[in-house]
Amino acid sequence: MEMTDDPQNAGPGSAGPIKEGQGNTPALSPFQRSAVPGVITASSDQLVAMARKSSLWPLTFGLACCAIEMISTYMPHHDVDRFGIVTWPSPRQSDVMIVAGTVVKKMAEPIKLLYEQMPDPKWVIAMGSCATNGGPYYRSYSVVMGVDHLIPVDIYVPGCPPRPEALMDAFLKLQDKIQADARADERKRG
Amino acid sequence: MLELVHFQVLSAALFSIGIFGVLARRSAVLVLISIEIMLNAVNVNLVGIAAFSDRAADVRVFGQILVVFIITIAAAEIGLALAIVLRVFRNRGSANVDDLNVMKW
Amino acid sequence: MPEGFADNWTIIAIAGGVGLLAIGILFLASYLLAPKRQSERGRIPYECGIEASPFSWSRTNIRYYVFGLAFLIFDVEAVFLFPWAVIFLEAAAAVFYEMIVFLGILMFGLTYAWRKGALNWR
Amino acid sequence: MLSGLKGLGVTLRGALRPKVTTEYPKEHLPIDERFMGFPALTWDSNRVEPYCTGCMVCVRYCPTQCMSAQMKDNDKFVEGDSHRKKIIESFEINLSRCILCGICVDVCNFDAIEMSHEHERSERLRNANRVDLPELLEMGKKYQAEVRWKQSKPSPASPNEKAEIKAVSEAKKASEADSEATNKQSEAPDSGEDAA
Amino acid sequence: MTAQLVVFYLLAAVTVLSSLGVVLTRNVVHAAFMLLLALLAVAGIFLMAVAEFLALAQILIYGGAVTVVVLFAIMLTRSDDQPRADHSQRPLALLTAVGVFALLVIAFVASDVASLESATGVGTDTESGFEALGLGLFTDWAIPFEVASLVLLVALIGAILLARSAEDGE
Amino acid sequence: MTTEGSSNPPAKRREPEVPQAAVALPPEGIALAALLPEALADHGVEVGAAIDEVVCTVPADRLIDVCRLLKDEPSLKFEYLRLLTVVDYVEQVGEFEVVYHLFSLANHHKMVVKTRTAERRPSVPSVTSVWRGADWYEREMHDLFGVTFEGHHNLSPLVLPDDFDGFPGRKSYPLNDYEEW
Amino acid sequence: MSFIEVVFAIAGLFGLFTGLAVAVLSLTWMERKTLARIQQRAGPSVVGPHGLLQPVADAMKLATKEDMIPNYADKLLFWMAPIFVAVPAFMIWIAIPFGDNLAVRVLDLGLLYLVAISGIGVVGLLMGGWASSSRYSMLGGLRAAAQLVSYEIPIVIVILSIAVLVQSLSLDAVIGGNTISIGDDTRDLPGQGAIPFAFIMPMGLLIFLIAGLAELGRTPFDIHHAESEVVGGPFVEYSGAHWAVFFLAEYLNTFVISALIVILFFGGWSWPAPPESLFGNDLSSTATNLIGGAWLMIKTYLVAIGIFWIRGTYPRLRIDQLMAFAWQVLIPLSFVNLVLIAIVLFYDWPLWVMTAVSLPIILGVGIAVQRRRGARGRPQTVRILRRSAGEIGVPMPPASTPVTDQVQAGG
Amino acid sequence: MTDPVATQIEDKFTYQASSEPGTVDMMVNMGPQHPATHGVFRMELRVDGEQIQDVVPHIGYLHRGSEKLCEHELYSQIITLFDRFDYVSNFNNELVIVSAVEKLMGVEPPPRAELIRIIMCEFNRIASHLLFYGTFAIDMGAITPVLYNFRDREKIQSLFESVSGARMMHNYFRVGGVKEDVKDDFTSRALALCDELERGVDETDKLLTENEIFVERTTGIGVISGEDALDWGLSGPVLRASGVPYDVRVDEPYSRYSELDFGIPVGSAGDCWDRFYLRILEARESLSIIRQAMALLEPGDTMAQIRRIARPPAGEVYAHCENPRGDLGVYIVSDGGERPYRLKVRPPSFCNLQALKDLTVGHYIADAVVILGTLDIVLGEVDR
Ligand code: SF4
Ligand code: SF4
Ligand code: SF4
Repeated sequence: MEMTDDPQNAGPGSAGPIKEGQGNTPALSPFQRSAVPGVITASSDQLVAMARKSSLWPLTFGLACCAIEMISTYMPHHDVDRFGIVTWPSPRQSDVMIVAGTVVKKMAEPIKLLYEQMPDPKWVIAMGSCATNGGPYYRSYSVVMGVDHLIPVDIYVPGCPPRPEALMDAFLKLQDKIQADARADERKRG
Repeated sequence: MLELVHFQVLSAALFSIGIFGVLARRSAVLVLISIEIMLNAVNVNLVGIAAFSDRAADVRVFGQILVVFIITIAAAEIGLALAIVLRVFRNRGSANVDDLNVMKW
Repeated sequence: MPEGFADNWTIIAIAGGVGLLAIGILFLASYLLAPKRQSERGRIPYECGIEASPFSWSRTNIRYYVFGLAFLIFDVEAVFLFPWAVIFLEAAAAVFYEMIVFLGILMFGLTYAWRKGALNWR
Repeated sequence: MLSGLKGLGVTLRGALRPKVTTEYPKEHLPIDERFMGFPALTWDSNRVEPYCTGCMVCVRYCPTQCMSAQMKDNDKFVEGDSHRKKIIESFEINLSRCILCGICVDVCNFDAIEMSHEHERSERLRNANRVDLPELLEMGKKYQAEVRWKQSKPSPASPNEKAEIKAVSEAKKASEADSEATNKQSEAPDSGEDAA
Repeated sequence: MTAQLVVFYLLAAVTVLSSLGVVLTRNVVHAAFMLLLALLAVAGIFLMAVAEFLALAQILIYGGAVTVVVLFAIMLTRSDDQPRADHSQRPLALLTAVGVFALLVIAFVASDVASLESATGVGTDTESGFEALGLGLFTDWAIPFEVASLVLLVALIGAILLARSAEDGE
Repeated sequence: MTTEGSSNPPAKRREPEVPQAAVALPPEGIALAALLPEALADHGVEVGAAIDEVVCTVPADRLIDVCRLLKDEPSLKFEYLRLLTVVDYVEQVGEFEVVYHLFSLANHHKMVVKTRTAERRPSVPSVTSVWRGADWYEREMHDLFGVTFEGHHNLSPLVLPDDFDGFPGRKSYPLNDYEEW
Repeated sequence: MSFIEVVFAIAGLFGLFTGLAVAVLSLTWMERKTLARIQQRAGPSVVGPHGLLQPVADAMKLATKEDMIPNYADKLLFWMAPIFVAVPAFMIWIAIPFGDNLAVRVLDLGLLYLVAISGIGVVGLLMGGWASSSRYSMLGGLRAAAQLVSYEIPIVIVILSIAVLVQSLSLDAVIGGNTISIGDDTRDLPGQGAIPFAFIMPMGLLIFLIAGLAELGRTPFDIHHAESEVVGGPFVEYSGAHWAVFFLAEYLNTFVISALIVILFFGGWSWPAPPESLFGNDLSSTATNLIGGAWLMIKTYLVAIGIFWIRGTYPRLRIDQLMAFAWQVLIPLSFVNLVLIAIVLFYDWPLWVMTAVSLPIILGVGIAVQRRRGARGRPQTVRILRRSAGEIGVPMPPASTPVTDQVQAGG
Repeated sequence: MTDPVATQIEDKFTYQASSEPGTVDMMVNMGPQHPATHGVFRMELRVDGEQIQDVVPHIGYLHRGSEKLCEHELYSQIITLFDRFDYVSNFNNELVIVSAVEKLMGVEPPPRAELIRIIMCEFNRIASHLLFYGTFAIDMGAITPVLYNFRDREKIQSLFESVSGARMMHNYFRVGGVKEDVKDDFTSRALALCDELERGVDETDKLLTENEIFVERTTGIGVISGEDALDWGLSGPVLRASGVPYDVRVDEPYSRYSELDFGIPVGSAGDCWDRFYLRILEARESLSIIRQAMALLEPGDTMAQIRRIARPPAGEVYAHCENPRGDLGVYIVSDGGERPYRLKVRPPSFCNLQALKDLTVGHYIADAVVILGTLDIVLGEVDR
């Protein structure tokens, strides 16, 4: 299994300097890439970001124990449908991948593939300590120490498993991030 | 102004395309599709004649009635013919007209 | 050409065109606004996370065909039924019985198919 | 067909019942006081220092090895304000590794670590949930205030207090009239653990 | 050129091109879809001849049913010899086709049928026209109509038998 | 342990002062322990006990016969294979021990069958022909310990990735180092 | 048609398209809210007041989402398939009457038009399924084709029954009634103002409802995009705008089927007639049309909610059961319906005969179906063995008696 | 498609010629990410049209190597790993490991602790079954039951939280007892919850069990005979649905189950409907167990007097309990140290899953999903 060369996660003791700006950001659309930047997109970007963040469709995908709490999050008591979050079974229609559970080496390739099969813009939430850094299986021979070795992660939710509220909190933070990214993009373009 | 000859030429074109398909294609399914095109050429012709004939109205409608029957026959034909093709295919593992020459499946 | 005929069909044609156009506009908007950075790997057909081999044909089951064909037959029958439905009261009584016979024959076909088990998937 | 209609009845009845959803960001499902959120270090408001002595027992028993701690000599002990000879110098827990098992709380002999109610700590960075001593203490203080935390058994007296008690008892011997007041004084440090 | 003619040419072009597509494409499934297109365009041609009912019947039967049946058949007979979809006798076929075309055109142009005028005829556009068709169909053509039902019956039964035996392996 | 000690890993493994778990066979177990030596007389079987289980150790080459007998003999009738596992005693005695936990619903008794195989090229006969349920257990053990089960129809990797190297169940396979936290 | 007229037509049709798109958005919102209600949860509520902007956000997101074409896909067909599904779904609306004489076009052959146009969508699904070059979409496409094709027949036959009843293929006649002359006398055929066809042809309504659900691919007939089996069927590979168009078509069809149920069986805009006492009976035709249109919409939405409700309740059928149901129950039944109504009209029996005959048939078929398919549940093959009764396990110790008492007490 | 290389690959991987001339079967891959595989299970189906000709299950997508990890953990730490095996019924898992260690050490937990354990385990069994009903309904296309069931499950979880402090990974059972006594209001809460759950189960029963479509979809699907089931080593509801009345709670009563009177639902058809309905009845029986246990609950200690760090004597032990999914066992070889020498779990789902091929071949694709649903696997325990 290959690991990405993300400097932050490289090798043991990667408690190195924390780098900003990781995670997923949507690729620029032709408008944004065009010769006269910002003409059309100045505020439409923010609008689009608002639409995107209000309609985060996760991939139906659970790996391990955390998946149960993830399912709980969709269920009546918590009901993330309120935020417009509904799951779709195919990566082609989903925006967010919630890596809920332990990522083992055998599962690494499928996860990577599923991530790549998701159309842009896409985001990743690493739910639970396993997906963040191996959690209770940090010494296991078959566990990937955090899904960020495979795919870029936007939000890490600690906990084992995180309460549904924690996952909802993560969704809200992801929404913030989407909006903030759009704002930052705009500022960059001037 | 639209004239009957328009329909007729179109019909002729469709018919000859159909003939080409029947002769040139090997896949039985494609041959049947081509026959379908030929039947449609006939339909076009019939409809044209019906529309442009100067007979009484209730007679002219016969052309269209004929088309209804042709459509019926075409449907039955393609259904049955495809069933035969399938049957041949199951037995011989091929749907090529060339392979149909031996009639003892 | 009778009254309203051309209009009706022009509108219908325009409706088709408008439908196409509207969808085209959506596609265009998406083409312009949507990001494009799909990797080669990402375009592998979805197969639950397993790398799928190229696939475009499957030899389907013969049952599909049987149902398709039966549909075709009944569709053709419907073509006869439509004119019949609006005239049989006005026309001679024979027309009514003709259709009953016609339907009877086809129902016989359906029953036969049923008996033969062609209407069972298995 | 009839039993299928029964199902429609059940769903209809469901539709007529009140919804059970809690509107999350505004309200929160009630959290039980026993709920084990992330571990936090408690604050001894009496001695104005953490309870933790850095004995490393919890570090050793943590199943995920997500903690690290360092102890140092306690200046306050030298000054006589505290009974703790050693005190924690740095303490770090990687909350995103912690599995909330509560073993650290079980094994700590000093009530120094508690499972707080903290649980919504999503971060954008992988290591942003490595929390250090001050933050752990913050969490602990919050938790202590929330649940009116009580020490399980009273701390022993600090050198100064010992000295005081000694002085007082000597004074008691000298003047037996004021014994009640002195008793109160000596008990005070044991009871008042409530965080400010 | 009237608008009518323009539309006719347009439809005719679609018809001819997609029929050409049917016979020329290598991809059998594409051929089926081209067939669909051609037949829908033929429905349009019917409309030009004021045969509304036929146009709708054409859409009904070819738009839905025949295409589906053909597609099912194609998917059932995936032959591994895609590249060999065409005969070697293509030139011959082309020759025949062109010949037939020429012959037909000459015949049509030469015949006096072509000189008939005015497209005012009765179509099935109105209800009365449609009813005329119905009356004709069920009174004058009653016998063929019943025969048609027999044809359909035979097609159904034949196809079922063939398919059944094919499925049973024998 | 007070009985024959066959189920005990050899003494080499332990410090002598290590306390041993006490044997307390249930009534069915006692009956079974009485029955077994006779029933399996000609298979070179040692019968012992561990806590509440009757344990018998079988030479690997007689395993299939013994298992079949255990399953078919009406007074035994162990039709249910509860667990199949491998214990790595390589460091102690250079052998793997394969352990079968059996249960009989009909007679309501249970027992443990054990067999040994050498460290190098470990292999024991597969019992899939006796209990089909052994199928995945054996594949898993093959994955984790590299023990070959002769006669198993398909020993392809089950739980490990196809390209996994090594036998992680063995004691000699190291855990991941404490890398990062 | 003059140029100006064409321009107006285009503008108007664009308006219609937009209106329908809005209707679709509202329908998705309503579906989510209905399901949420059934499931005792809140449903979309954060984006906009009561989550009303949720569909808008979804639409915007989908439009700005990457639209990818998988490898090995047949690019052209893949690209075109949504159009083949969506355009017919839109074109159907040309013939739908929203009020008295208020349709985009009042077609004489309206019913035939509906049937003919709606048949094309099947090809789009099959096309999408085949072109995606994925096994799931292939399976889904084939399932879709087989299913839609089978359930199209009952729909056609029921529509024919309606045509027989009003002796016309025009949707206006369906609502307003029709007068025909037979030989010397004229005969008034029923319109729906007085009595909706639902009461004349309950069988037809039932068949149409069931077959309509199947045409939509909604639970319990959603096998072709069953998430737990084929993961979305023909749509597996579609993303972004293309997927949105499929989605649009699906809901357009839902809307159309609901509207058709209302128009064919519940009097469309005309029944129940707006209370004249409220408005007086000299309403302008605009006002009548407005009220009629509102009526139609309200009823359509109600039917749609019913469809969502069914979706919230039923599990889905398997393909063989689904096909068997179509061919062995619905199709024969629909022919019975057709012949019955024809006989009733031919012999000039009163229309209630139709109702009177239909109801027992429905009941009989229902019972027969139940009989065959394991009527009221199935024979209970599970029984409970008790240790206290010595049926299982080792015998209970005698000390258990007080516990048994408590069971009785505890219920 | 005309690409020769592609065709070649296609022929190599896609098709497997079946015996009939001219037919080609299609390989359909389900999982590891598939909504119906309940996690990361993967199966390859060879289908002819819709009919399954062959099934190749693939597991290991959640193989976390926990058994190996257990050999390196203290007994108290192992409990946390056991929580994560069958992550739907955590208490039941904890019970297995603690009872194994207790058996090894010869420790008797105090009676109150035992009853608390039983109550917790039975609640957890209900919670697990609720999850089963829901996901099973989803597999069949019914979307509402799962929400109703999770509504009730949430209440169970909140009860758990008030007892153990965690909704899922409790780490509450200890060798020799439980971590701490329940709170004062526990009895009233639990009893009230029982009533609610009863209603919830009834609701599911009404919604699904008698629905024609449901009956039609499940009757006669995935039938396995009792003998085959035993041969495959199935256990739990799957085994009992085939008519084998094997339940560890009565066959080898552990804890204080022998004092409680409860029924064991046993099926006879061995099909999916039986497996489903059996679990409905089982949930009801669990409620009765809980009520009985609540009645028996008397004040007292909840922890035996043993040292905090368990150090069992050398020896080996096999202990097992009836998990919602079947007979969950653990085999521990102790060398007298603080850590087990070898620890091996008998995972019920792992065994149940083996029979998948026998159950599915000849059915339709949709049935495979249903059958897999009734096996009610939890991958955490299948793969460990
Ligand atoms: S973080 Fe904890 S709960 Fe989540 S998957 Fe890992 S072990 Fe399970
Ligand atoms: S928290 Fe407790 S156990 Fe841990 S280092 Fe501090 S005093 Fe020691
Ligand atoms: S709760 Fe458990 S994992 Fe977390 S720090 Fe404490 S001992 Fe470690």
